[in-house]
Amino acid sequence: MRCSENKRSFSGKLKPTWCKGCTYFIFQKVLNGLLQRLNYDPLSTVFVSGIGCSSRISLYTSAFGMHTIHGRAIPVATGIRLSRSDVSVLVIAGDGDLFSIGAGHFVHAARKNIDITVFCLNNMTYAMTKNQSSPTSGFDHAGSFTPAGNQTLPLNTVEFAICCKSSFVARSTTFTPDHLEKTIIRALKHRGFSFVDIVAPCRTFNPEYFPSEKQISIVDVNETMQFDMKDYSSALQCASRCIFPSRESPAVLPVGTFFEA
Amino acid sequence: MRCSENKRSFSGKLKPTWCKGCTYFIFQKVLNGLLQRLNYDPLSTVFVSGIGCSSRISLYTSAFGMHTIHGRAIPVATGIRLSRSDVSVLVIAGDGDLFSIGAGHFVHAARKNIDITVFCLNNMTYAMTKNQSSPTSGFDHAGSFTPAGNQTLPLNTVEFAICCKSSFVARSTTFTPDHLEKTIIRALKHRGFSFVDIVAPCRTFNPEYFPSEKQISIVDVNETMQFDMKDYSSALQCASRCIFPSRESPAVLPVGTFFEA
Amino acid sequence: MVLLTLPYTLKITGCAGEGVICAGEMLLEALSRLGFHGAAYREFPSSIEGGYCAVTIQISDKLSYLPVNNIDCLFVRYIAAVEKEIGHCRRGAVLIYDDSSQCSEDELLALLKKLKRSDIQLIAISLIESGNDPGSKKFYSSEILGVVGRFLSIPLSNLEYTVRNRFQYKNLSTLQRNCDMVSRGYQIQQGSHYSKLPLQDKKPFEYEILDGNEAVARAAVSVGCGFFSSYPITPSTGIGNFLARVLPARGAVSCQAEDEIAAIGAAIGASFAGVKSMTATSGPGLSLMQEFLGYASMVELPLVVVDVQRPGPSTGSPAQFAQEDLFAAVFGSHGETSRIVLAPDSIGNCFNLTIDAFNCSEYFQCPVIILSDSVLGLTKGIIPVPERQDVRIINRSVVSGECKETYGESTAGVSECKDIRGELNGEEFKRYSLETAVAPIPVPGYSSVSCRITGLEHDEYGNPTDSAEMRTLQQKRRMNKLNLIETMFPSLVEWDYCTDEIDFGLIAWGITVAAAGSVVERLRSDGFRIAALYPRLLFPVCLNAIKRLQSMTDHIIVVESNGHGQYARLLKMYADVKPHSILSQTGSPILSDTLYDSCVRIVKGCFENEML
Amino acid sequence: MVLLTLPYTLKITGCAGEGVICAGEMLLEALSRLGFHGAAYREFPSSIEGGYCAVTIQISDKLSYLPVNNIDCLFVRYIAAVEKEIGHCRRGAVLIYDDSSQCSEDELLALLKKLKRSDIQLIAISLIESGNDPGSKKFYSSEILGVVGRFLSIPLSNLEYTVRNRFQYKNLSTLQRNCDMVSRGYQIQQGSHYSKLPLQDKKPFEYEILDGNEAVARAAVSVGCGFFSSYPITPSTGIGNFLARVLPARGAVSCQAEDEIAAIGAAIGASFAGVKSMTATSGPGLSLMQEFLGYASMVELPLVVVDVQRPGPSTGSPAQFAQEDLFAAVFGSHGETSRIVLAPDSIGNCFNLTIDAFNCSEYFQCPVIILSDSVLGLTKGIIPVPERQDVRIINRSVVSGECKETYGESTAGVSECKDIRGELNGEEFKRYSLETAVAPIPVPGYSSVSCRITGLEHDEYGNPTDSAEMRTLQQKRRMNKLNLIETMFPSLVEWDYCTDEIDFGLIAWGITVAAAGSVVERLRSDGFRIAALYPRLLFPVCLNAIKRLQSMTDHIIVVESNGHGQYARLLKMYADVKPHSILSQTGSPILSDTLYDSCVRIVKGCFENEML
Ligand SMILES: Cc1ncc(C[n+]2csc(CCOP(=O)(O)OP(=O)(O)O)c2C)c(N)n1
Ligand SMILES: Cc1ncc(C[n+]2csc(CCOP(=O)(O)OP(=O)(O)O)c2C)c(N)n1
Ligand code: SF4
Ligand code: SF4
Ligand SMILES: [Mg+2]
Ligand SMILES: [Mg+2]
Repeated sequence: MRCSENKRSFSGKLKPTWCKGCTYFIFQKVLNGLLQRLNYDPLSTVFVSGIGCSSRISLYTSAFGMHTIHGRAIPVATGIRLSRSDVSVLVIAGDGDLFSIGAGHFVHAARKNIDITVFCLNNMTYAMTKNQSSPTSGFDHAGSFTPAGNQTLPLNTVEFAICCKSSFVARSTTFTPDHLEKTIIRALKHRGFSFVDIVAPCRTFNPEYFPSEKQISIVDVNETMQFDMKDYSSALQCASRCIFPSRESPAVLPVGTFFEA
Repeated sequence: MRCSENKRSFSGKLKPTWCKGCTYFIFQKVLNGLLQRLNYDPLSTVFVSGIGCSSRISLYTSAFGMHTIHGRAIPVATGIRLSRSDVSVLVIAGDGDLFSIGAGHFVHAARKNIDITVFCLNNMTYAMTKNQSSPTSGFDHAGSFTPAGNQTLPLNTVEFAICCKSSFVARSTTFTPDHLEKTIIRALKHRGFSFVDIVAPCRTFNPEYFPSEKQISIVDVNETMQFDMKDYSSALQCASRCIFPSRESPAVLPVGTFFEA
Repeated sequence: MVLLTLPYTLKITGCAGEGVICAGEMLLEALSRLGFHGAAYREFPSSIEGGYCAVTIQISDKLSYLPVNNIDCLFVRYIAAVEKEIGHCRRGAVLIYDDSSQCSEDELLALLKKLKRSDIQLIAISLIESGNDPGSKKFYSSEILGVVGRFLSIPLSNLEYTVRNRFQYKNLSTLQRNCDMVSRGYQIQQGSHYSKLPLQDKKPFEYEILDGNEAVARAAVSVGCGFFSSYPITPSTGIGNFLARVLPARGAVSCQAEDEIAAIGAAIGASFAGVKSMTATSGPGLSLMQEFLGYASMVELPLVVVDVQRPGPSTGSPAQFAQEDLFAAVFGSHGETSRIVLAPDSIGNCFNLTIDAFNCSEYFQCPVIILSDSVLGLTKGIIPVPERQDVRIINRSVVSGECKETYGESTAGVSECKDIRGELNGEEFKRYSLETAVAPIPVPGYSSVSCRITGLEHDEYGNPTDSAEMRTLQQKRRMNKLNLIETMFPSLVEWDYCTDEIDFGLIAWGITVAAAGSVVERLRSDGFRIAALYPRLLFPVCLNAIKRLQSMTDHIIVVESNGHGQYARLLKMYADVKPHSILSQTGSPILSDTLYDSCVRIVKGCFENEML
Repeated sequence: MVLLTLPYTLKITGCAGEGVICAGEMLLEALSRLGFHGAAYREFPSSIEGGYCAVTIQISDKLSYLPVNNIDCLFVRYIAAVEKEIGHCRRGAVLIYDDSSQCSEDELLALLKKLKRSDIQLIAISLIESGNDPGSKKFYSSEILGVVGRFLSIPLSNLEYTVRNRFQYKNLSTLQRNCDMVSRGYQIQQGSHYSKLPLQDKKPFEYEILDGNEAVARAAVSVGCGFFSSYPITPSTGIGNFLARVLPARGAVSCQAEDEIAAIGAAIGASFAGVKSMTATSGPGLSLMQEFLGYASMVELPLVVVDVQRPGPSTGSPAQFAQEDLFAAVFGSHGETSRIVLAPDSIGNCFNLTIDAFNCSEYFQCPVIILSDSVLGLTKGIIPVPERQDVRIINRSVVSGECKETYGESTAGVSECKDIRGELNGEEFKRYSLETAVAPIPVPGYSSVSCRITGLEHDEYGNPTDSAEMRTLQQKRRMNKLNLIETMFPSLVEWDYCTDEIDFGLIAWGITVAAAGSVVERLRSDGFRIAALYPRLLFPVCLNAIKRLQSMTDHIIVVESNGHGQYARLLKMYADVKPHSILSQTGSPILSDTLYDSCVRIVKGCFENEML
């Protein structure tokens, strides 16, 4: 929902308890700035999250916020959306929250094309519980429950989201705030279930990504790959090749808009 | 697990409470016959199911059976498999059970490539609770909770299973017991997470499929389509085109093995 | 022609899929049109097809439905049904049997002789098949309706009207066949056994035929429920079936969720959005909802959860009856949550109690669990349904906004709007102010302040806190806010007084109240002085009422249908009562006779002890 | 050099991420090597970084860990910590502060003066940074260890050995820096304030340093748990961390599930496969597990579920302490389920009780819930860990097979195999025979008969049934089979007797037992006659013990850390006790002093009443 009056700030009064330098600050700044610029009304906007470091973001906004329970942000957001078509509903949660315990809900909200925007703050770990492998952790990731290395390939969230029939699917990263901003704008404008995977590594438990913005090469698929993002099958195929972190090319992070129905 | 001695029957002593002419009888007959012919040992085989008409099958076998709770057959089967590599674990459940309440578990067992065989008795409805739309119900399906017609496209289970990284994915139907048998054999032989979607319409709540074996044209994709079932991306693309029931060609039921890693 | 006395009980039996339940429900409709009260209690197997199936129609001139075993007239098609039911037939009962099916007169006579029931009056009739159901089974409903209707001397026109009503949405040939069959059934000769029901003067049009599930759903609509989400599960599915048809037409939403966790989650989301919301389930679903129930208590959002109980544990016996989920409803979530648990005690009360549930939930800002059961839920009754304007409706207190149109009055039911901008003076809004039991709720898109809510322990502003003192204060407020419920909602406790000095007190809840009521009458006519207490408010325990009963007697009997004596134990825990428990676990509601005998046994025991 | 008396309490404070907890745990290890008992109790904020963080080391010559507020020596880096903790420092306590950080001597003196605590002895030291942690924060653990170790006159070699042990898997430079830092800390001059601990003669090598979570995990390994699956949640995660390292090496399985429902589901699957299995969680996870817990009760499979409690409801206060999940553990599932709820009452008992839990579960074929808590779970203690051969192990009774090798003796723990083929005579096997409390369990791939299990109500063969009689019989058997538990497992009830005539009885459970124990001593020395009862078996209620206590006195006090008085209410429900409740909800275990005062108040009240 847009404000009638002056642009209003989305910064909340509560100070985040995130670690110094947590990449979530970057996302928060970009998102809040954008919502204000786009004239969203905090009094008609709801941030819905689950539980995790990432999910605390719903407590740090001046908008309405629901810090719910672990894995269940999407059903709650669905209820808000279905009962009130006049408020904006953003889901912001972690990779563990959305894709481990919450995977089933994701499938169905996407399938039903519920008109919400879902942001996954994907740090490829369960940060809040101190580093267990999440569904997006890399192969061989040593989480505390998998000390010998996680033996599962990471879930490719963009491919998965397309396959679940999300109507907008993109990936961006806190390493490139400009691209992130561009992507979020597109996602917000889209009507229907939109999903943005935001690679935002954890400074405390994924230190290998820092200070290595340069080591990782961020590739924008919309510039480098030939595919039709309006075409389901073309998009799916493109997304399925763009896994991160991939075993073959761990240093390449493919970002971009993969699908827009 | 194979028997050392004579082939043993898998027919249980309990009489099924299924409706007369229920397609599940066909599946049961094919499966039981096959297990016996392939020398499986009922004393080393576990049928695991959830709750639903379909899921009662685990009570009708002479093998070990776990009739568990709704939607949770896969986690239970995972526990059996991980703790005992020497018994055969078959999951047999309904479309509602596996893909509505159980969708999240499906995603993770497939992703982890747990070595179980999952059969979905897909009647495109919740039969046991008397006809609500399931994730595989056709668009416009009038379930009792969606009397004006379900407004969601059906989940394409084979595409979904491939995308979740199942290592064997096929579809067959009780309309063609021979093809069903062939497919089950392949699935049983496969090591890793294997999934077979078995289109088995409900006589009571989907009467439009009866007596219409002739009206539906069953197409074997392995004969009619050009694709490499060993290649993930080719398989995924093929599967994504083979939805059932599809809005465009409701009378075409595409069956076959879509993927085998 | 025999003039029958009320209540009169007629039972139609058959196999699942033959249409006996449909026949019974049509009979109820026809009776309603004649001004009778009554109910149609269904029995069915847990499988979809086959198995024993029956419907008991109780015809009455009073409102309440009473589980009975005194059958006045039994309709059978299979001899096995006679064996099963004969014990419940009163002396001189009428047995109408279909001699075209598996029942021959000789066999029947032999059986009755063996069972020493020569008192039974036999009526032979011959059904023909009336139409095919989708599974190509015999479908006898209209024909049976004709037979039974003729037996009771109900005008054929009424029966035909009923059949037309029932099959109005079927195709024409089905409709026609059913009309033919009802008159065919009507014309079958039944010898000289016709009877007649006493004339009624009830105004039939203030009443509707609803089962308890439909009554709950109907009430939700009346009270302004704007969002319903659920996942199908026997025996609660009827609530969803009803609301899926009715809500969308009113601009409200009915949503089939992917599971029970999503169902309650969506309802909580809608409630946060300012909309009255409800979900419905049965035992297994209640277990799955425990985490979110705790969340709703913690964030203090209104929410109504209906649990249509069936016997457990686990999948249990889905087609049978029990009152076993009280403990789970009260104590099921981890930690200590503030919630309200209510139980309707008649089909009609399913309506009123649901209104109360919404009102309590809106008023106290917490989840309310309605403990219905499979018998209340699935038994059709002729019940009074008040007009919306006669329904007392309480809406949550919300923070008002910038004078936009009041948001969705009819669905969200937002009232008592407080514009708190003036009061705030730039300070933050205290959603969880310690100075009041409950503060108004900000609503997105409507209120002048926003709020953030969390399942973490929080301070008055709703911000997470680690302070143990704040936690204690908030926990206390969340618990204590419910203290007023008994005074605020007097209709949640029902009394059947006697004198102030009584021999003993009887407590019953849920459908068990029906049997209790009739037993109380009987015991009083035996000369006992009894007061009966029928709490609909199960938790928090209605201490005022209990204390009052305690002041009248030391002998308190609690009757309920479970193995632990759950309500009796709640009373021990919270009210220092040491009740005598009468427990029943037969899969059906306790029968008056059984309850009567148990009461007498206990009372005699007490008196004997006191003599010593 | 001051000779210290035991128990001696030292508290190290700082910010999260600075390594204070690590310092405390290393100190404990060094002390253990010197033959001391003791524990290290951690306090930390719920966020990952920043916030107040502390570790309390209790040095003792006895086993039990006692939550204390009498700090003998406080180490601080920030002046805020002094304000927070000074009230807990006993008179004459030592305060070691880092004057290189935010604490200046002037400020400190001013503060102490303001607080009227001139009794405090000050020691100034200056830390330097010792190494960088991944988040590039200061990490002081080894340096602090050096300082505190020198203060207590622990040999430097011992401290160095400890540091080497702790950092053995880190890279060489980290290891070296830590070794440097411990000796640097050791060399900082502390004036003339050095002290010395009394010599110990405990054989150090029979003991291990484990926190309660690790003790539970360690016991699961000892008892032959072959399968563990869980989903991370504070404060239970340590159990999974431990077992993920230990189980695979033993050919057993540790599995991270996608959620708690899958975690318990997999454990049930493994149990069906004949393997002892366990899952662990905290409150929210327990709520999610309710449906499967009911299933396990219904199908009668052994299963151990650990709930490491934290304050609720909902997400509540994850970093704090409470005993609030008792009701959810006992009553949380829909229907009426047969389950066992146990609570360990010391870190050491976390080991033994887990053994008992597996044994009960195997013996009675039902789920056993262990109610641990965040303090037991996260406090490191020096505890005795018996060798496997000294552990009493009960394995489920199973149906034996065709004389294959006994299946997985060490992991599945299959014993007492019954070859029932002979007995059957071609009849079907009665998995749920009504003639015995529990029948042997067929195991796939092992037994000579198969079985099918269902959450539907079932007959003796395990086949679904609609018979109400069978349901009643099976429900009775499932409930009654637990009747013997108190007699069979006497170690589940702990007594502290006095004489047969007592003034009052005190009941405590869980970690609250520690404070209760010390209060009982104190009250006895005051002249009161007290018997104390410490049930580890919380449900079914240990009626024999309770009755015995009741026979000794009418005045029973129950102390626990929740708001409802959950155990006290259980006693009202099941044992007709009317106890006095002492409740504590401070976010930490109740302190001896507080408990002492409350007890005295109650006892005096009772006596005064009796005088009247
Ligand atoms: C039902 C339940 N299970 C487990 C937890 C514990 N828990 C809290 S956050 C979390 C994972 C968070 O991971 P993610 O969603 O990726 O967020 P991050 O902290 O990495 O931002 C878990 C398992 C919980 N709070 N509730
Ligand atoms: C937790 C829970 N929710 C709901 C139900 C009710 N229920 C039983 S079977 C079923 C759906 C069955 O559909 P499906 O899995 O497709 O099986 P089918 O009957 O069609 O073979 C449902 C919702 C239940 N038993 N448990
Ligand atoms: S632990 Fe990681 S994800 Fe959590 S706040 Fe710190 S840096 Fe951010
Ligand atoms: S209702 Fe349908 S699925 Fe169920 S038994 Fe009958 S025919 Fe089969
Ligand atoms: Mg994460
Ligand atoms: Mg189905």
